[in-house]
Amino acid sequence: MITITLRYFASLREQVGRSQETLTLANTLTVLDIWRHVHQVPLPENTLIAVNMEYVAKSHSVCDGDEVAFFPPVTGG
Amino acid sequence: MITITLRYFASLREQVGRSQETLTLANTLTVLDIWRHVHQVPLPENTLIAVNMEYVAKSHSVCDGDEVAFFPPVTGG
Amino acid sequence: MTIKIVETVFDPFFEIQNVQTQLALNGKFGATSIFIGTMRDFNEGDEVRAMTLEHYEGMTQKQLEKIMAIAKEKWGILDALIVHRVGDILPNEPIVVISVWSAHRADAFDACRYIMEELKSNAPFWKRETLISNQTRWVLKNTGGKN
Amino acid sequence: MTIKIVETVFDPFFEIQNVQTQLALNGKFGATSIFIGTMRDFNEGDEVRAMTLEHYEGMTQKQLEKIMAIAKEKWGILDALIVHRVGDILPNEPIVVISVWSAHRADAFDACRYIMEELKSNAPFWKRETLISNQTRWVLKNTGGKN
Repeated sequence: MITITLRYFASLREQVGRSQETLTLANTLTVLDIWRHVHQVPLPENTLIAVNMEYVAKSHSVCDGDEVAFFPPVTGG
Repeated sequence: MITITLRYFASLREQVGRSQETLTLANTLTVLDIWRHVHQVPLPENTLIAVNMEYVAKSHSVCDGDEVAFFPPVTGG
Repeated sequence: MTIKIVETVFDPFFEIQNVQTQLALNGKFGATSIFIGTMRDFNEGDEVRAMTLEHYEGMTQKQLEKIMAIAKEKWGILDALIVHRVGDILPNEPIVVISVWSAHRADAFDACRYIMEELKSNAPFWKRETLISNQTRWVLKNTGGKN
Repeated sequence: MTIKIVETVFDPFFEIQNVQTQLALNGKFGATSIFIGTMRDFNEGDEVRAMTLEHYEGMTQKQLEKIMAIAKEKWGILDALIVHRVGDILPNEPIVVISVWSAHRADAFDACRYIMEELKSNAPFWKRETLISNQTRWVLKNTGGKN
């Protein structure tokens, strides 16, 4: 069993309606498949994805204990 | 008759041994010829020349009342 | 190397001088290149009343440390500072300051700009503007900073 | 636009804030790019005890005004400041500060660097160093600042 934390930020957090949730999976999945598993709507184009606070590609597969974050393009500075 | 002021700065001032002098000419001359007229030694390579505080080429001819300055490469900032 | 995420108004010049008065730097740096980003009261043609800066705590620090480390590998940097504001911000308040100290000017200029562009592209901050009409909107995308 | 030639120690941060607190700029500038040149205690492999900065009074002002005017034509600048020291200078004292204010960062970055490079190439200042041995020497040439 793989347990991961999902986090959402900024406009994506507002669209999703929550900032954080926990997910338990039987097998590892890619971060894109995790989105599809949890959400009805397709992953918005331009969404950035981080695992354990490092940017990853959509094809990145998660490990037990990972923190997976989805967020829109960054606008700091 | 053309009367001009010559000025020297930094290391060139030290080489020339004075910072300023007045020169009276019968006819206009180029700034290079003015140097040759006044100094035994050739104009040091890299010398910058300004007339009335604007950079000029060696071939620039002076007018009555001009201030002609000779100086080495600038090293401010 | 100093990285600070702050939740209240800060004075960029105080922060810079604070680093600079470290004795180790005295007489060694010939060049300081500084960038300060300040909140404007207009954006995309609209008047802006206030802004909220959200960030991904932890990842922000991690990304900024990575940017600094790369800058340090690429250029001869003696020290560098990043301070970035989060939370509620008003026009004319500083959002970010970057300062880079080096012996020669090219290193400071290049590294400061590099850090700023990388921060804009990779550090997980998001701006939500409150317009003069009290309508709020997320800033969608940072504009390019390179020519 | 402000240009100052000063004969005594100055505080670059005070000078910058002095310009910035002008009410006209409030909320309008989003970017400030600053360069500070500071006297080092070493140059060309030698320890330096002091420096004297000579300049061509009048021409200095004229050249700096010209540089500022060109920068203002080339980029969207809200305001700019140049302060340059002349006379006797000690290590760790500021020699020059350039600050450029603009709405967007590319203009401030580009204009600040342009002004600095042009100042180095064209403003009639000359440095004479006093080494730790008390020997004096003229600095012969500014090093390049572009990559």
